[in-house]
Amino acid sequence: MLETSVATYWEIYSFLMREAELLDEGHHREWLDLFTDDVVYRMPVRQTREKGAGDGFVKDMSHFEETRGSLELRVSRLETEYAWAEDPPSRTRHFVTNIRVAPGEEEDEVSVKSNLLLYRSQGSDPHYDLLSAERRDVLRREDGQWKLRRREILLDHAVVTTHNLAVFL
Amino acid sequence: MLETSVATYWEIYSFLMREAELLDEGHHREWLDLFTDDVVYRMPVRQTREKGAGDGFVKDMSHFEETRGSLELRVSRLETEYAWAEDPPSRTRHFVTNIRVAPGEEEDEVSVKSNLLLYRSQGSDPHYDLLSAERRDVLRREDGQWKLRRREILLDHAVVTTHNLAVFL
Amino acid sequence: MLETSVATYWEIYSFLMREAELLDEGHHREWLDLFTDDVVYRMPVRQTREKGAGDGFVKDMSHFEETRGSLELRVSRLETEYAWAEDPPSRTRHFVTNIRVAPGEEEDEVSVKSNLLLYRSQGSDPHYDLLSAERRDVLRREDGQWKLRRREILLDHAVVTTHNLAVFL
Amino acid sequence: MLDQPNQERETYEELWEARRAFEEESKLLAKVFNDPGIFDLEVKKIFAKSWAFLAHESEIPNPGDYVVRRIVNDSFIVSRDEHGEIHVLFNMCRHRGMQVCRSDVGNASHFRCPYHGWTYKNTGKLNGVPFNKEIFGPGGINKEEWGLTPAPKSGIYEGMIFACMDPQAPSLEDYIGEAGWYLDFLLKKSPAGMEVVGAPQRWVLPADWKLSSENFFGDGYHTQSTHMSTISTGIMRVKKVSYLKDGVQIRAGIHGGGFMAFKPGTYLNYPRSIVESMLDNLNSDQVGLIEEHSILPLNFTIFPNLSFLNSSLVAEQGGRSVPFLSMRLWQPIGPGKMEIWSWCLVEKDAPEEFKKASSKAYLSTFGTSGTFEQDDAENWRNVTKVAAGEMAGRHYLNYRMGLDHVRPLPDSEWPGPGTAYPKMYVDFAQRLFWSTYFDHLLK
Amino acid sequence: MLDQPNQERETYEELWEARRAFEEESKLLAKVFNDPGIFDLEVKKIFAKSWAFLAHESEIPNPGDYVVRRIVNDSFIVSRDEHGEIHVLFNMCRHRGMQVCRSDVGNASHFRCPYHGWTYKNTGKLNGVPFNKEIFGPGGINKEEWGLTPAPKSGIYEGMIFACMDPQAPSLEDYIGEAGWYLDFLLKKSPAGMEVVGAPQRWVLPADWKLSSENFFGDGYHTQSTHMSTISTGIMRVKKVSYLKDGVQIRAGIHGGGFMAFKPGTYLNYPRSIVESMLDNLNSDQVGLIEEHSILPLNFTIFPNLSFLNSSLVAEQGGRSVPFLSMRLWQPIGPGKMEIWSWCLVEKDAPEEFKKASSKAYLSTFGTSGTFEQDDAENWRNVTKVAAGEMAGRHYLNYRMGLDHVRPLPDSEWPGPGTAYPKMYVDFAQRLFWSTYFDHLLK
Amino acid sequence: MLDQPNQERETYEELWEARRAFEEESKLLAKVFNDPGIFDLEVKKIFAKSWAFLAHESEIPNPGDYVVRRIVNDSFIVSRDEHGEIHVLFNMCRHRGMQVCRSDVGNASHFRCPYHGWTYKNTGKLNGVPFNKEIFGPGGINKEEWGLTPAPKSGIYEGMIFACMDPQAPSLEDYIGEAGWYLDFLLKKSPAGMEVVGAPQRWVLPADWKLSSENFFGDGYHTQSTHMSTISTGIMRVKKVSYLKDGVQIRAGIHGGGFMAFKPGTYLNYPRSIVESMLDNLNSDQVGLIEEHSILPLNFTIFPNLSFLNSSLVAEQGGRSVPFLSMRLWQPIGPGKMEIWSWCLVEKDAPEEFKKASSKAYLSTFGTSGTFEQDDAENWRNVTKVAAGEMAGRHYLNYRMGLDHVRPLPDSEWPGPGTAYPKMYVDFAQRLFWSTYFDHLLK
Ligand code: FES
Ligand code: FES
Ligand code: FES
Ligand SMILES: [Fe+3]
Ligand SMILES: [Fe+3]
Ligand SMILES: [Fe+3]
Repeated sequence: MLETSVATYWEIYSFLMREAELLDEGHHREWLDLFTDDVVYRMPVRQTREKGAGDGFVKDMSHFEETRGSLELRVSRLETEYAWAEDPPSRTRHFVTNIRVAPGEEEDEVSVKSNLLLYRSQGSDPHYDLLSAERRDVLRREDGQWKLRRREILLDHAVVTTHNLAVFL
Repeated sequence: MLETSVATYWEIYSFLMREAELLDEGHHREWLDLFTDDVVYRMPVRQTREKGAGDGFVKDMSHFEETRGSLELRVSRLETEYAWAEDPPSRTRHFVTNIRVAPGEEEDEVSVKSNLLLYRSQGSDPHYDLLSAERRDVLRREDGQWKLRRREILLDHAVVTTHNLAVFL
Repeated sequence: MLETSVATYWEIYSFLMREAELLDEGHHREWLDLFTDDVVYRMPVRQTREKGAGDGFVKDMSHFEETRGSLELRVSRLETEYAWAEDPPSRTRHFVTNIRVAPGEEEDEVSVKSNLLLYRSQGSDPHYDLLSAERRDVLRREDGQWKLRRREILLDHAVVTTHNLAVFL
Repeated sequence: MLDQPNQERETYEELWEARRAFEEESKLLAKVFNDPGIFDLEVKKIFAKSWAFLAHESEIPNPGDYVVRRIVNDSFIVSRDEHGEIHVLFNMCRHRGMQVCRSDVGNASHFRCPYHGWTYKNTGKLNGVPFNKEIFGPGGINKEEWGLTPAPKSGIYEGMIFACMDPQAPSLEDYIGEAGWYLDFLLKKSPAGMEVVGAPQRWVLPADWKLSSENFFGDGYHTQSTHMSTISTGIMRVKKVSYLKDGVQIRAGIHGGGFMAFKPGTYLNYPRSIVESMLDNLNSDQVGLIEEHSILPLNFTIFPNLSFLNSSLVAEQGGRSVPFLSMRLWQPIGPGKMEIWSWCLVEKDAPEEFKKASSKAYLSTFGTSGTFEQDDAENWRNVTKVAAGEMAGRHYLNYRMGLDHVRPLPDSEWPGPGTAYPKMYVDFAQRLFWSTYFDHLLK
Repeated sequence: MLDQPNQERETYEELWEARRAFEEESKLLAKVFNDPGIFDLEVKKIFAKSWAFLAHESEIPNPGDYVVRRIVNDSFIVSRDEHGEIHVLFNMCRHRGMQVCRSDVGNASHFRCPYHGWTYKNTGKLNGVPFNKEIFGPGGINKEEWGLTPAPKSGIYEGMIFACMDPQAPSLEDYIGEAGWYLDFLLKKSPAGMEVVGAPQRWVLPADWKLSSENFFGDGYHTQSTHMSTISTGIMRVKKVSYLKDGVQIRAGIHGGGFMAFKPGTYLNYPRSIVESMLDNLNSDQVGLIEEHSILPLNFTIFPNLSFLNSSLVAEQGGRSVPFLSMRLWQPIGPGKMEIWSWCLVEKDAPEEFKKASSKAYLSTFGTSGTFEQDDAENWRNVTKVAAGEMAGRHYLNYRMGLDHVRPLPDSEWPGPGTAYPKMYVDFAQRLFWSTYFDHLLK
Repeated sequence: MLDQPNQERETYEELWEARRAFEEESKLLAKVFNDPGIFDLEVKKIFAKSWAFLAHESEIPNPGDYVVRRIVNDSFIVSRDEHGEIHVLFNMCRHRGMQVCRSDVGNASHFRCPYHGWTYKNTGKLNGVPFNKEIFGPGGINKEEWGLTPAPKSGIYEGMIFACMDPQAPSLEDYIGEAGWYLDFLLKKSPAGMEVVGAPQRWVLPADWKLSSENFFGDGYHTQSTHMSTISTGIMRVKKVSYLKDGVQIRAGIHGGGFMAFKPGTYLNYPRSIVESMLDNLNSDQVGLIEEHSILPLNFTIFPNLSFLNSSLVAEQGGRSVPFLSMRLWQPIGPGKMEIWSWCLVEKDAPEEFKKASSKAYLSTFGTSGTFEQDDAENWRNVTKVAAGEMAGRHYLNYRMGLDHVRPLPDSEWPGPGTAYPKMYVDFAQRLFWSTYFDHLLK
């Protein structure tokens, strides 16, 4: 983290806090505005493998494999009055911790790791879901604004423990 | 968050960390000292509602609807030797994340949002409770000290998933 | 927290973030490099006791009571191809929050408290474990580098709710 | 192999013996508080047969208003139609069983099932079936026949909406029976009737529903120990810890409760307007108890699991007692586990500031964070925990308080129906609860 | 005491009555969707008796490759030995029962059991026993006898590896039977055969497996409501919401599915190469349906819980429809709970960019985050929830769609085996599912 | 309908067949490791009938000291009264069943029940009943009759406090029987006796209690594979991986264990003072084994679930072996689930630094974070997982080690009671465990 200045960290921190707030308040449209047009947003499928065989993330299949265009289509759907799965909506809370900022590959980019604990409850039974993941982001500065250029969500589960991924991480 | 300086953020961060520590260590009396005399401390009841009908918080009924006077009465009770529900005491851990600081309505106030994950275990069975919430605070500077002027605890549950609210959030 | 400068806090924060990352990525050897040679690493056993009788931590028995030498032996074992309990390895996520930094007893030391929520899943059933604790660390600056001199892990459980402590907190 | 195990037979025989032990020796087998087999029987023999409280009329004041409520695991829509009439509808689509309404509360003229789009009026009538004629043929489906299923029985008592899953059950009025005379004190302090403040608090408690029910039937005795902290800190303003000892305990039909004395003239600090309407609205016998004996009902429970509490307590350090009425449902959700629903009720025409103060007094002392409720819950969840093992199958609890030396009040001394006992530290009401319980289980 | 409760007898009698009601009155008892007793029966009478899908050959292409899969709670290693032969082995050590392989996927010539170090070849043959002679005596243990236990039956159909725990079961070919003719459309669009893209997505859904199975047997009707959002946002490019109404529903042996029409000449936007190999590879009857009637199978389900979906949908705002094939296993893991395994399959010889686009179209619409799957799951989990109570034991669902006015296509009009109905908004396939279900349960 | 399912009958018949297969063919049905029906039987037939370890005297050294312990789901207070006498009391109030003591450990002359304030002496005697005469009449309640219920049976063996819920059970001495001669080695190395270091570690393991019990009965064989990592890293300082092969396995009554050889003269690196007191304190036969054969007990298990381990291991990189004694209770908490309680014991009069080093050696290798325990647990939880399905109901495990070629030592060669076998890689002790197990279950 010390590879970048406190100032940069502070900007990134602010960006991630605002992003989490937009998601938890259901402002998906505004959330999209935080992305670059060439954003890559993905969550690879994970399998349990022997220690020697790596972390088990699958190259060719994902839970999310999104572009700006596909994210917009997902958001458009959520905005219809027929998106039954999210009406009544999930109550989510994005707990973002362990933010680590490093210089990016490009001059105007930073690479950011963070830990995410997603709390989700829906309806009125006492059950809730927890998703745990590391997020590996690349943020790019576009005319003075940080934008999300790339996000990789690395789940700590092999089997997804929530009834769907109608929510974003 | 950038609306306020890093310096202010740092003061607020320190305040919230100390507050959480006092609660997790059971120093309720000292915890009260962090409040203004006109503090408003509330946790509204929440219901599951259709997306169109808002977030489901109920105007007229709360889990907490406290003033300084009623908080003091609660703390006095906890200090007696007859507060059976908290003896043996709960083991709580306040995980405070996503702190967002903005200017307050009053000159000497700031408005602070934070995410709270409350871990609670009591006795010796392996069961534990998790409560997830956003807290919306107003802090006021009183002779050089930040004090909690207002706290709204917005639970992410419709049904409270712990056996009582003998603990504070 | 205000007892120390933001600069120191920032260094400690960076240290703890790097440490958590090494653990979550399974780099136990590098993790050891973060310790002083005289490190004390312990997790005392906890019992449920009446409020009047203190926090229930047991003086003479621990879940961990480690020196550098015993930690190295544990790591060496994990590095063999016969450490069945961690192959396939646990997927852990160390959520480190509520970091509080204060001056240490020694000139070149700081004392650091943090809250730790450890998420752990292993294999492919949907089950996961959560461990909640406060960590009380002492860090010492050794030739320009912060090192972990002492760690006390204070669990919020009386009964450990995971199948073993083959992972570090 | 005749000695092969048969858990259900064992449970059943244990219950017969437990009933005998209770009726003949006044001792209760502790195991009833935490046993999966017994819980299954309770669901079938008690909750599928008894009248269950669902909602208060004031929770759905306007046409189209609805709330979704449960009886154990059964979901019901309680709706008010455009004519103001109230309907209780099983919340399962008649087509393929989708939960028609998935929110707790709202306002709707129709419910649309998401699965295939069938729509129902808030009366339950089937309204729209997409492509009706194409799927069911020229005649289409018979819409009269395929509306939402109403609860087998439903009824309203003093604004309280109940339902019952047993079509053979007696009428709601008969079910409440003699208890009505006592509910009057709680619900008719004003001719305007009661209204719910906001919405119920709901929380999950790992405790058996019977513990709280029997407690609210008549356990005045626990207050001097369980609630000591509220006495010592002045939340409960009383001279002595035994303040409830000399109350009155009531058995009314299969229901029960108790009266507590108040300082003459204070009327629990109810506002003058309510005091007046109360004295005015209640009948002379009822007023007699208030005026001559300065007593009012503190607790009352309608079998099996709907309880009332009408107390006057302090919310603020140094503040004064403020009266409130709480209604609570001890909703079982599994063996040794319940979901508590707790409402605060106020007189519709009470002064606004009183309504605020009353609900504040309520939530400070009862409900999720209540200083009384916390310690009650601590007892109930621990009884439940320790009742889970083998020993509880041989452990008998004592229900003999008052049995040998306390006699009911003669009719000449008690104007109300049922039986009244001149003490609160007695087990007569609790014994009624358990006799009724065994009658149901072993019927 | 003859009236003592016997839950198992009750469950059994309820099922007999439920079957009668279904067969005679075409109505289904809602309770079957969430009842522990019924679930136990399903495990014994259906999942321990039927052929279960485990893996696709392409998931273990090379010698030594293996995956670990389950049938409900039974773990099996599906391995390919050095000769390329496939083995299905119960994943429990013959010595003291340790799970021999604890990873989901990998490559190994041998499996070593950690507990005492016995090693097995990937054929299952017992290979090494530490200190064999010293523990079992001079002769050592009989290694032939103590290898890993193969699944009682296993087989491969068009690259799909199945196993069955009932040694008396019919052969896999006979089990698939008439369904094979329809699976051809899904699996034989190219002579090269299919391959799995990456690995299956897996997630847990609190819903009963029968809801999804019957839905994929033939519920075309739900699309106009459940999936309205995908129509209104152009994820599904159709002229009218009832796009599926006039499809064809199929009953084939104990399996079922449906056909959907496509715009003549578009072939769901399959790449030319695939279209050509399809028309080439399928037989003339099958090609006839494609060319003359412009229909292709959309959904198909092999009883009890293996479903297929072959659709063409849009992933990108403003993009074009891309076809994909998904195979999904509705794996029960408890009453009212399943673990969904969902694979995406593509033709081995399809253009690379098509494979990418096809899997993207798949995961955007089905699977964990799919815009269709989300709303399907919402229905299924809520049906399950509301079926848990007492009322569901008296609540009957409607399975009469098409019953009175839709007739099967005469053989002259339908070249395929089994029975075809000229509509998709009918219940014939679902009725087959339920008749088969009751036959198994009450056999 | 004669073929209607009856799970309990099936379980029972399966167990009869499983017992036959074990006794006649030395093979064990894997299903016993994870089946709810079998678990219920175990609770009733084994844990409600056998002597259960609760605490060690040294955990409550002073008058008023107490600990709260469990037998499966039953909570007991183990207290030492003012006269130093020990009491085992069921932790449920006789009044309304509240858990009287809610902490794990403490010191108290009296226990006050929060619910209604009854107080009991730490002997169990009922001491105070608020308003006794007013609630129970002039005579008050009979305090002799209403004290806390003592455990049906309790006893102390060498400082170990046991209880038994079966009043008909044999005495503790008879129950331990021949095992006592072997426990001497573990518990009587010093005339001063043993003391617990600190408190037990407790953790939850999703594994069946029988796996760990049988392992500690006699599974020497697993060490060469399961614990290979400790050999290769020098935590276990041995020349060859088969270091345990030539130990001695013991059957003593219904209990069992094993001996391991140590390098002559090293005595596991016990401090001189302990070695001396050991040779002094044990009888000549026992000393004979130590001095002439250089063997000491490594593991021992008292049926059903109390195990001992006395080993000597390395805690520090490059450090030396330090001996320790661990006692562990495999407390079942549900089917396929246990809560492990693990104590470290040292001789009361051992040097302080040795006590420290010994407990460090213990917790480094066994207990929550122990390098041995981790891999043992990995085996046990995975056996349990894979035993949950249908296949485990047909899968038989091998218990034939040593059966055909290893003979017991003649009395002339073995001074101890019971039967000794000149090998550790054999199944004789484990077979005893399972025979005893089936005897209890089917009695
Ligand atoms: S399930 Fe309600 S419309 Fe079909
Ligand atoms: S259990 Fe597999 S080798 Fe013993
Ligand atoms: S329950 Fe213990 S005093 Fe009443
Ligand atoms: Fe109370
Ligand atoms: Fe669908
Ligand atoms: Fe071992």
